[in-house]
Order: sequence, then structure tokens, then C-alpha cells
Amino acid sequence: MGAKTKIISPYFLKVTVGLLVVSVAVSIGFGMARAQPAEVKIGVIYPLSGPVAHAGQMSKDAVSLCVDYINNKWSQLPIPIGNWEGIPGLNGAKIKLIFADHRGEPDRGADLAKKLILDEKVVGICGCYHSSVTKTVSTVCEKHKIPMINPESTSPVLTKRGYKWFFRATPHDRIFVRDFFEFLELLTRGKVPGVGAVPKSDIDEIGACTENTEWGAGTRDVIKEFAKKYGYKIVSDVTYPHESPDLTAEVRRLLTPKPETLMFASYISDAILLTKTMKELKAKANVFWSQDVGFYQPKYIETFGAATQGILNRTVFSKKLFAVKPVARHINEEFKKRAGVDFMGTSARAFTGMQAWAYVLNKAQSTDPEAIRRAAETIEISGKDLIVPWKGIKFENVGGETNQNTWSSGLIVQYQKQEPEIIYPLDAATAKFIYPWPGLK
Amino acid sequence: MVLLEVTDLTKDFGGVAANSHISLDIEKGEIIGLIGPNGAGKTTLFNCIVGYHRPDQGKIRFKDKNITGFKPFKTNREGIGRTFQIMSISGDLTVLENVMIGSFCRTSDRRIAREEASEILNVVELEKDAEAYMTELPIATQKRVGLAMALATRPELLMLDEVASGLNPKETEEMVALLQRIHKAKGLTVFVIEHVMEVVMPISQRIIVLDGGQKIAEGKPRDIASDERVIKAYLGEKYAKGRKNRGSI
Amino acid sequence: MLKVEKIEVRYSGVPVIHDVSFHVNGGELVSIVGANGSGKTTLLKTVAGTLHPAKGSIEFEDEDISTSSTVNIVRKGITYVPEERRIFGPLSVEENLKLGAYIVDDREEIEKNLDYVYSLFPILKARQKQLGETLSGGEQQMLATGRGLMSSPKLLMLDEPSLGLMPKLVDEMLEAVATLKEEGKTILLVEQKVREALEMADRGYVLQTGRTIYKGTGEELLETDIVKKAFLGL
Amino acid sequence: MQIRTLKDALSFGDLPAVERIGFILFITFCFIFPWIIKGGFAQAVMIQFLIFCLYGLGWNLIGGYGGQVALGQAKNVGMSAYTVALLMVRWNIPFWVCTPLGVIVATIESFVLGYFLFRLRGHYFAIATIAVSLVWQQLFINWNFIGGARGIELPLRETPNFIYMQFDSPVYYHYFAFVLVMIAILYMNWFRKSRLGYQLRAITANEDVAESLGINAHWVKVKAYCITGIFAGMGGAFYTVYYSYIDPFSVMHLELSIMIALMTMIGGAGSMWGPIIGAMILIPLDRYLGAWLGGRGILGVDFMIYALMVMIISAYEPRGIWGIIEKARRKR
Amino acid sequence: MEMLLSTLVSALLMGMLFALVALGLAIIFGVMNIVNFAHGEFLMVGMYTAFLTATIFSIEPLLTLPIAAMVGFLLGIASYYMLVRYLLKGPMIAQLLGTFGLMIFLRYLAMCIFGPDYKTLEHGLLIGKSIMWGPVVLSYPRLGTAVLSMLGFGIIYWMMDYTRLGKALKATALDVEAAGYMGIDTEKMRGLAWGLGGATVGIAGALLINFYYVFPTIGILFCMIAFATVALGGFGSIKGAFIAGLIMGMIIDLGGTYLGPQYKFALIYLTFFLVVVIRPKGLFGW
Repeated sequence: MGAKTKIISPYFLKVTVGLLVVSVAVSIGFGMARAQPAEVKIGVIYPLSGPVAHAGQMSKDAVSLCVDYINNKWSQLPIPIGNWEGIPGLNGAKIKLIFADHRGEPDRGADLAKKLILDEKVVGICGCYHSSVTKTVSTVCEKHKIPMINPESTSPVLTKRGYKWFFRATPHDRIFVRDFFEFLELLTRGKVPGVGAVPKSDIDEIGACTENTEWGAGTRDVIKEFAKKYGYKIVSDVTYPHESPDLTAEVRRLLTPKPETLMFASYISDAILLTKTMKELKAKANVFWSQDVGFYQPKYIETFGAATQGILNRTVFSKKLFAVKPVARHINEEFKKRAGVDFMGTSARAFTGMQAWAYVLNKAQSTDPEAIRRAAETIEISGKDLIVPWKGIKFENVGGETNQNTWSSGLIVQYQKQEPEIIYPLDAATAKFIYPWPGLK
Repeated sequence: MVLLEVTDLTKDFGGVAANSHISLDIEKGEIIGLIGPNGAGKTTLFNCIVGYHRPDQGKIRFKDKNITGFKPFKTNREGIGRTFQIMSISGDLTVLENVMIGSFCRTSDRRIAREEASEILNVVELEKDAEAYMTELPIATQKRVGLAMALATRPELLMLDEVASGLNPKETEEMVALLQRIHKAKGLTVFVIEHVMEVVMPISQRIIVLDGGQKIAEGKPRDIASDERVIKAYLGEKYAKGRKNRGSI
Repeated sequence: MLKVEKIEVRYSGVPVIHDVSFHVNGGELVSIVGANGSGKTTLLKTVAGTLHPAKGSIEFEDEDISTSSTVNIVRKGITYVPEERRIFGPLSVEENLKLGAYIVDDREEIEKNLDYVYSLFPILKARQKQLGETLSGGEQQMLATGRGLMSSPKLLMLDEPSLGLMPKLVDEMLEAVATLKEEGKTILLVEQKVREALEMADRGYVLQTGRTIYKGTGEELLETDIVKKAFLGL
Repeated sequence: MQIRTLKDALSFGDLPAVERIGFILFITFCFIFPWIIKGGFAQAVMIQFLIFCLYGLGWNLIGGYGGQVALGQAKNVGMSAYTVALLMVRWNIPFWVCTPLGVIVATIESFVLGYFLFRLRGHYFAIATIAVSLVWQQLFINWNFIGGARGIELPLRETPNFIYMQFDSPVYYHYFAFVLVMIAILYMNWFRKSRLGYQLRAITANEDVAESLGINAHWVKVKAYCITGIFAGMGGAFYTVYYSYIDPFSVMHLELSIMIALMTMIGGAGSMWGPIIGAMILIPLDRYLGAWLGGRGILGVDFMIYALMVMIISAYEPRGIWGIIEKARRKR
Repeated sequence: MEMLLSTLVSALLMGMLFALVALGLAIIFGVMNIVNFAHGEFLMVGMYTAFLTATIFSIEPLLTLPIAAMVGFLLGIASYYMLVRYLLKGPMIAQLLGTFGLMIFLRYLAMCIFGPDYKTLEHGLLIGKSIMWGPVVLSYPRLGTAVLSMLGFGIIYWMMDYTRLGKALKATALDVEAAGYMGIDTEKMRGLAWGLGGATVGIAGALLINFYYVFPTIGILFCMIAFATVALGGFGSIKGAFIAGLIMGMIIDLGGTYLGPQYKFALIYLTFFLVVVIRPKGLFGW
């Protein structure tokens, strides 16, 4: 290299110093953001871009609507938040949502949680859809002692970690699957309107088909557990890779032992392909149940139309609820105006999660995290105030779980003429059960 | 003492025999020239000895050890160094560093390698170019670097592939002088492929001639120069015939 | 026909051909001889358009082709038979030959040229269905030469057609070149078999380290000492 | 001998003054960073940057100096991350014991694969590394013992815990990552002057010539690949304790491998500072742009900027930003 | 037995699709020895083209084939002239990463334009129909794909072997320099190879949309299978791509049915890996 190259190169110097200066400036810039007075900041982390952006965007619309109700006066709204202008317990402080986009990456979610907590000084976190991201984000919250209310992640593990600052509003996969087995039991006892007692031997051979991600694998484990407990046989147990180019082999494997009850956990893409393949292979069974998500999206009904007749879904929300819950109809209309779609399981739960936040803040009467946590631990929100058909919201530590909303419950709906009619719980049923499943026509 | 012994070496490339049944011996301390027209199979023979090609048939012995089918790095460790027609070695490294790569073959200590490399650069008279990058150098210097790199591996047998190709007469003369000096100083055995007769004729003690993949002659330079088969190979059949006729007249 | 004026050619910035001029008249066989590395192949590749001169000009039939692409040069009527033969190994002899006639649109002309090549090299006809890579070195050279003829070129450039061939085949190959010349083809030949190359040639050039050091008719050159000196060191 | 090695590693004397100044600035910046910058996100991005520096510096060995397009760095990261996570979760083994084990597992894996894969050259090698990492990812997704698709989560401990490397403040993580990066930089500084460094560069330039100089190209490449595995392993172990959750999608993903390679290339593969420059540009760009856009505006526009950058650099200056700097420097 | 039979049939049908997707990759690799990582994205572009044309003009999806082929062709040519041409001058790492860049660019361009949603076509001549043939179910869209795939292979095979253009492509593939001496415009041939590669994969996309959904990140899924297929068949071999496509179909379907679907990708990648390591040239490689 010799002496001549030892001269300081301005290029290098410029580049290095420039980069350092830029990163310092940027970091300071973000570090200096300060909270505005008379505002309560809540950080909302959702997959706003990336492969599941549609779910994240829908949840974003739902929580935004909820905050709109809280911050402004909506006198026609028949629940308390309609009359609120800001949080009454905090002298009318308005909620300000700060959104962050985790793209489905757990590490990005954790980093963003730090941004929200440390830089934006949020009083709490709401999110994150993916159970995997909820895991890392809740860990950050726990470390920084910031409360987090999770409206929609259903992985049973989340509330089994003994976290004090993590609250889950939704029922989880265990509860949903248990509900379904309870329903099957009722079916055998002839309690379900629309059919007589179905012999257990007609439905006790289960074919389970779950996708190979955190959520699918979790569902599969719970299905196995309850099948054993309730005395059902799993005759075919298929797990498949998410976004598979072809599911013929899976469907064939699922159907070959001629299962009587089909149970699915799939995202929308695979749900569509599975159904198409089953249609081609002329699948037959007596009961067809799925764990929400893929089989319970507008896109799904749009794609298959009348062929969806008789498919069961677990969910927490159905338009049929409007009959018993006028408030849900009211809010749904507003939501449809803004987001262009009806409430679905995910968006309804996001709305409810934000509502829970408002109630918790109201009760805490402080933005101190510890006060919020104590408020959350003791809060009891009546089911009347919610758009979901729960008894309400009460975070309790039961059966090894911490801060799980024990007043939550699921619904089982059945597509009838392309409308999701509520079948279970029986007292909320809006239609008679169609048995057996008519197949995909 | 026979240093390198090749017996009955044959190498085919997809139906084209590049080398057929070649046998040769090299004594320790000799300089042997390998000549032949382009495409006669000289480089193939080199590559078989060094290990880039595995001969289809035949045996190669070096210092009484069978090295047939040894990989190039192994033959190098046995003591065979070679240069290439084009030594395209890293343009990111200086001349000294390139030569160090060769020295590293025998030592893992950077300082020793560096010392040895500068020593060898002195031998090939490149000390002033030590810090230059390869791409900045003229061909003659690059060839010398190649030679230095091969020397840095401390070979007993040095195989030079067209060390003078592309050089002008003055550079060629300098190269010849350099080779003779190295041979004398280090007592190396040298095996040279060459096209430029000005290089081979004066330095070789013995010359082997290949044509069409076969060994057609072997002997002292003077004898080779008047060997008819050789003249035929180089200047063509008719030329040889012509000479014969003229000779008979 | 071909007129090369004072060209300089560089490989990655380093000049390898300096100030070389030569010309080829219609119907002539011009030989360029020189030691390995003297720049003969570079010269032919420059004419063929793979390389472009940094200085000087190349004219073919009074048209400047020094910046033309290989494709255009082939279309103008110059074909180059490369040193390494570069036949298409996995293709048959006939396919190889037909590729040689790629720029010819006229089917009849292709057939005619094919017959001509087969008559020149009967062995190729016997092997027409065989794959190129299974041919022997001599046959491959014939195939390469034949392929060069398929486009009915105005100027055929042969780069060491005797390279790596057995002595017997060398003669055959060179005889074929002589035949071509007799038939009135214009040929630019680069050869190491100096004697034959110069004997056949109308004119010749001797190249050394990228410079023309001698030029003249074939016979004139054969009389000079340079030939003996350069090739046998006598 | 050891002292000499250390001296070599610590001596930057042969570098031009600018590089030394730049390096000192870099260290100083990293060192005082937690004290001058309090932003939580900035610190998180900084740690992410350090992790990627570590990955990139390791990859640079085989991909830059060695010229082998290995696109399976993520599987080394994952191997080590999984080893550490498993040992810590299942048997409660301290982090400081797990990490060496994780690194060893990653290294062994690199060795075994490298031994077979380096029989291939060029495209075939690149493609084979992709294939292996995909097989690995699939197996990890389906292997229930290690959590399958659900991944592994480290339990959160009540109090900060040095043995299990769990702290509330990112400062500790920052310094730990910084130490790892410094080790990597010092190693690289030694490496580029070492026998292995020269031999690897010789192989990159011309494998045939290198072999004729007594270099066992296959073995040298395997060695370099193992060292790459070590750094990836260190990165993976750190990632595990830092985020305390791993799954086959976050540490085994092909896109991580690609990201590491692209980042190094943009910075300048085969130069000491290349990976650092690459990470310095890409990581803040990715994180800040992502946070700033926050799913608003046009989806994926940040990726498009990034992709354009990659295409332009690979088409016009494959030696990356460092290549541009070098070029400018040599011209003068 | 019934299961085996129906598995074999569906494996064959799926294999034909894989083969068709791999065909373009094989052509591109064959002619210029460059691995196109954006190949899956070309497929995606084909699918979106077919989807858009079919929905906007509400025409039969099969009629969009020529349009998808055209768009694929133009995309291939554009990629060559605007990017790949320059990449070829650089080291191999630049070639690999450059096409990676193209892949990411196209993927997120699609994300920008179409959003991340899954899109499917619901109406069409073939869509959702099938016939039972004994125990074997034949799905119309797959059958149609298989037939057109065979047709496509036939055409390309015929073109490569019996036309002047094919010969020129082959010559360019075998030896660029020598092909130049024949008067073949090798630059154009390379561009054309990319165009052809794009067109075949565009057709594959237009067929695939009949029974599959499209979303911006679909590329990598099929790209990796196509890589495996091409590696198995031999880089650059058209016959190889066809046979390897069928083998891939078998592996996916038989492996998925008998060994467990969760392992089917692992199986493919494992085959891919083994082939590359044991016989890098593949079954029919040059």
C-alpha cells in the first residue's frame, strides 16, 4: 500500500462520520419524543404489513373505532363509552393510540415494544395477533413493568407463564376446543335443537388437520388432549406446512380412514386450498368444525358460496348476535362504514380489548403502571357493555393460568345459507343445527 | 539419482489422447526442457505430474515415492512447485503478500513467512516492487512473481510452464539469466515447458520433445535441433522432406 | 479486401498488439506466423470482432468494421475458425455444420455448402450423425473448418488448423487448406508449421511480441533466417 | 506464540490512518452509546446492529474472503440458538455453559456440512447450502422435542440474573454484544494477516494456482466455514437470551441467511469493514423505516428501496460500498 | 391400492405443473449458467396477470394464457436487458444476489399494487370441477394444466431440436464465443432465453390460478421446488426438467401421503440436496 495511501481519505472520513452523525441524530430524535399532557398513550402492535397485514389492518380499524367512541361523545351508543369524552376516571384524558407494525417477526415486535414503552412512554400495550410476537412483546412489558392487554392471541401457553403484567381478554384454544367437545357431548345426548340424539359411534372418529405453525400445533395438542378425555378416537392426524403448493396428499391422508368428525386449524390460504381439494376429492363426514381464522373470513364464504353450508366454526363473534345484542349491530354499522367489512372474530376481539383498556384506565384513575395493573386484576366488566357474547371481562388466576379472562367464552357457528348461525352455546342459538354435514356442493 | 520418474503415462480427453505412453526420467539437479508444438500435450503432462489430472494409465514416482493421482497441494508438499502461464493471483494483495502465500506452505508464522518472501523477492530482483499490486505490474514482472511464489514453497523440482511467453527478447534474456542463477544458487531441479527456443536451448541439459501427445525425441539440445522428427514436428513434413532431399543432393 | 491499418489492441488496459498493419487481397492466402504469445490469435479475434482495436482501423471491402460486432462481421462475410476448434460437443456433426450456416437463409445454398464440405472432408460425411465430442482431434478440426465454410464466407480465417494433430493429420489438414486456396477462397491463415504455411501462402507476415517484424511473399520469408532462428534457436 | 497472535490481533498499524480513525470512532461510539442515547428503540436497533455485525463479520470470512456463496448462515445461528435455549429451558443450565456448547454444536454442524458441501463449487455450492438450510428448517418445525413450530421461550426470571444472562436494562446486553463484536473484529484483524487469511484469498483468486502452492483448498474452506459457524453461533446464543424466544421462522429462516449475505455485500464483501458498513446502513434503514411507516402508506416500499439498492450494487459495483471507497482512494 | 392409484395420478398431474414451472428456469440456466432466484416471482406475475385479466374483463381464465405468456416474456426480456446483462460481468456472488434483489423487488412491488391478500378465481371452465374415474379423482384444472404442460414441453422441445432458433439457443448455451463466430447474436439469444423462461412460467402461472390462490410472497414456494426440479433433472436440460418434475410430484404426493405431509418439503429439499451433492449434473445435465 505504501506511504501514499496513508493520507487521510476524505471519502472514508465523510462516510464514517456522516453515518455516525446520522445515526446519533436519528436516535436522539426518537429518544426525545415526549408525552403530551391530558393524553393517555397506548401502544398498539399489529402486523400492519407483511403476509397477514389484512388481519392487522382490520384490528387497527377496530381499535381506532373504539378509541373514537371513548374520546368523543356518541350519545346514541347504548353503552357507557358512548357517553365518555375521554377517560372519566382520568379527568377526561383522551386515549392516543400509537401503532407499530411487527410484520409477524417476534424480534421486531420486541424492539417496537421498547420503542413504545421507553420512547413514546405509553402506559400500556395492546396486541399483537401472532402468539409468537405476543410472547416476546409481553416479555418486554413484564421486564419494564408495563401492563399489556392482549385481545386475540389464543395460544394457551401465554397465560401459563406466571406473568403479572400480561392480561388476556380472549378465550384461548383450549377453551374453544373444549367447547366443541362439550357440544359433541350435547349432540349425543340429543340436547341440540334440530337433531335427535346422535349415537356417539357416528361422530367419535376424529380426523384432525392442522397447519404447522405455533397456533396449529397448539390446537392439535389440545385436540388430542380432549379427545382422550371425552373418549373420542383420532383416526387421522395430519399436519401440513403453511402455504403448501398442493394439499392433495394431506386431504387424502385425512379422508382415507373415513373420519366422522373433521377438525381444522388453517389460515385462509390453506383453508381455501383444503376446501378446493376436498371438493375435488368429494369429501364426506358427519361434522365439520374449524378453529376460526381461515374458515371464518369473508373471503372464504365469497369463494365457496353455497358449498359452505353446514360448516362449523368456533369464533367469538357473529352477525347473528345482533338479535340479542343491539349494541353490536350499532357498532358494526359504524365499523362497516369505516373499514368496509363486517366485524369478524379478530376485529371484534380487538375492539373489545381496547374497550377493556378504557375500563381499566377508568378504574385505575391513574396512569401509574402499578395502579393500572391492580385495576386490571380486580376489574369486572359486565357482558352487557361488550359486543362479544361473553359474561364479561374478569382477569383471574385459575388452574395454573394467570390473568386470563375467565368470563370469556366462545361461540360455535354454522354456515347456513352463507350466514354464520349461532349453534352453541345453546341459549344463544339462532338456528337449528344441520346434521349431518351435507358435504361440499 | 532419479528425482522424477514417469512411466507409460496416458491421458485421454473425451476420445482425444492428450498424452499417450510417455515415459521420462529426471535426474536431481538437471534442467530439462519439454518442447513441442502447441497442443502437443505438454501442459497435460505437467498437469498429470502435478496432480490436476489423474492419468488414465501409468505411474509417476517422485523421490522413489509413488505420487500418481496425488492432488496438487500434496505433490507440492512432496516438493514439486510449478508456475502457470498466467498467474492470476489476488489483485487485492501486494507482490510481497502474494509470495507470502507460497511461504505459508511451510510455516504458519507470519513473520517467518514475510522474511522468506522478501528473501525470495531479492532472488528474483523484485524487492522494489514488493508493495505494488499485481494488476499494476507489467507481464514480465508478473511472471517473476509467479516464479517467486513457486520458489517460496521451497520445491525440489520446479516446473515452469511457458515462463517466457509474451516477453520481448530483452526480457527473455533476463529471464534465462535469472533461471540459470536460481538453478545454480539453489541446486534446484528444473523442468521447463517452453516455446521460445532461445530459453530452452541454452539452459537445458536435456530436451524432451512431444508431438501429438507422444514423446518423439529426447536428448541433448544440439542433437534435438538437428533431429528430423523434431524439425518435422515444428516446420512440417514437407520441410523435413525438403531438407532430406537437399541433403542427398 | 481486408485492410488492417496500424491497430493497437489491449487486454484490460495492457497493449498486446502494437501498430500492426496488413492486408489481404481477394483470392489470396495470407499467412501470419510467429511464436506462441506473439499475438496472432489476438489479431484474428480483433478482425473477427470479439476484440476491438484501441487505435487504428480495420476495413473490409472498403467498409470500416473496427467497431462492428461479431455478428455483423460474420454477416459481412468473414468467418473465423478458432484455435481451440470450439465445436459444439453435444451436437451431431451435421448440426454443427448447419449452425455454421446460421446466417444463410437459403435452404438450397445450405445443402450445396453441406455437399461441398462433405466432398472436402469425406470423413465428416461418414460421421454425420455422430456427436461432435466423440470425434478425434483431426476430425474435430475438419469439422470446425467445414463449419467455417458453411456460410460461404468471402474471407476465411483459420487459426492454427494443425494444432495438436498427429503429423499425418497435419498434412491432410494443410492439404485441405491448399485445396481451398486453389478453389479461389480468400484465406487468412495463422500457423505454427511455418514452412508449410509460408510455402502455401501468397504473402506472409511474421509477428513477434505483438509487432510485425517481417513481411513479404511466402518464398521471401522462407529464405530469411528469422524462420529458423525463431523456431529452432539455430 | 500466543502473545504474538494477540499482538497481531490488536495491531491495526498496517491500516491507513483514516481507517484507524474510523475504527476508533466506531469503538468509541459503540462504547458510549448507552450513555449518550437514551432512546429505547435506538438502543434496541443498536443491539440488532451489533448482532448483524457479528453475523456479517463471520459470513465475510467464507463469503467475502473465501468467495464462496454460502447461503446457510441462518442454520448455524439456529443450531446454536436452539442448543442454548434447550439446555437453559430443559435442564436449567447457566447461559455461560450453554453458549460454548451452542457454539460447538454450530461449529460441528458447519464442519460436517462444509466437508461434504465444499466438494461443490460455484452455483452448486450456493444452491446446496440453501437446500440444507431448508431441510433443517423443516425438520426443526416438525421436531416436537424442541418445540416444533411453537418455538422455545426462556422463562422470565424474577430478578436480573447474570448466570442466565437476564437483565432489565438493555445496557448489559449492549455491552455483551459489543464485546462479541469486538472479539469478531479482532479476530478478523488477525485473520486477514494470518496464514488462513492469505490462503483463503489465494483460493478466491484462483483455486488451481492456490493448490499448486501447497494449499489444500478443500480443507481451508472447511476451516473457514467452521469459523463462520462459530461467529454465527455466538450471535445465535446472544439472540436467544436477548429476545428469550426463538422459533424456526426467526432463527432458521432462509431470509436471514440472505439478509446476512446481502448486507455484507452492500457494505463490501472481502474487506474488514464491509459487514459493519453494511449493517450500519441496512439495519437502521430497515428498523427505522419500518417503524416510521408503521404499516401506513404504500406497503413494502421499504423493501423495494432495499431491493433496488441491492440490484444496483450487484450490477455496478459488486464490491459494495467499501469497493467504491477503495476505488476512489486508489485513483488518487 | 386405491389410495396408491389415486396418489400416483395426482402426483403425475402435479408433477407436470412443477415441470412447467421448472422449464423456464432450466432454459435460463441452460443458456447462460445463471441461477434466477426471481423465477418464482415471474410465476407470481403470471398469476396476477391472469387473475387481473380474468376479473377485469370477466373472461374465461384459460383465455388469459397468451396474455400471461406475453407479460412473462416481456418481464424476462426486461430483466435481462436491465439487470442480468450487467450482473454477468461481475463475480458469481453478484449474480446470485442481484437476482435476489430482483426477487424482493418484484415481490414487494406486487405487495404495493395488490396488497398482501390471497386472491383466487372462482369461476371458469375448469375451476372446481372434477370427475371420478373409478377410485381416481381427476380434477379438471389439474388435468388441463397437465395437458398444456405436456404441450408446452412438446413445443419447446421441438423448437430446441428442430428450429433454427433452437439451434442458435443451444449453440449459445454450449459456447457463447463459438456461437458468435457462427453469426449468432448471442446477446439477443440470451435475452430471448430470459423471455422464453418468463413466458413459460407465465403460462404456468395462468394455469395455476385455476386451482391455486395468488399472493405476493408465493414465489419462494414454487421457486424452491423449481430449483429442486431443475437440479434433479440436470441444469439446463429440458427433458430432465420434465422427468424431474414428475419425480418431484411423486415425492410430494407419495411422501406426503405415506410418510406424513409435514415432511414433504423436507423430503423435497433433501432430494434436492442429495442430488446436488451426489450428482451435481443431475439426471440429464450436460
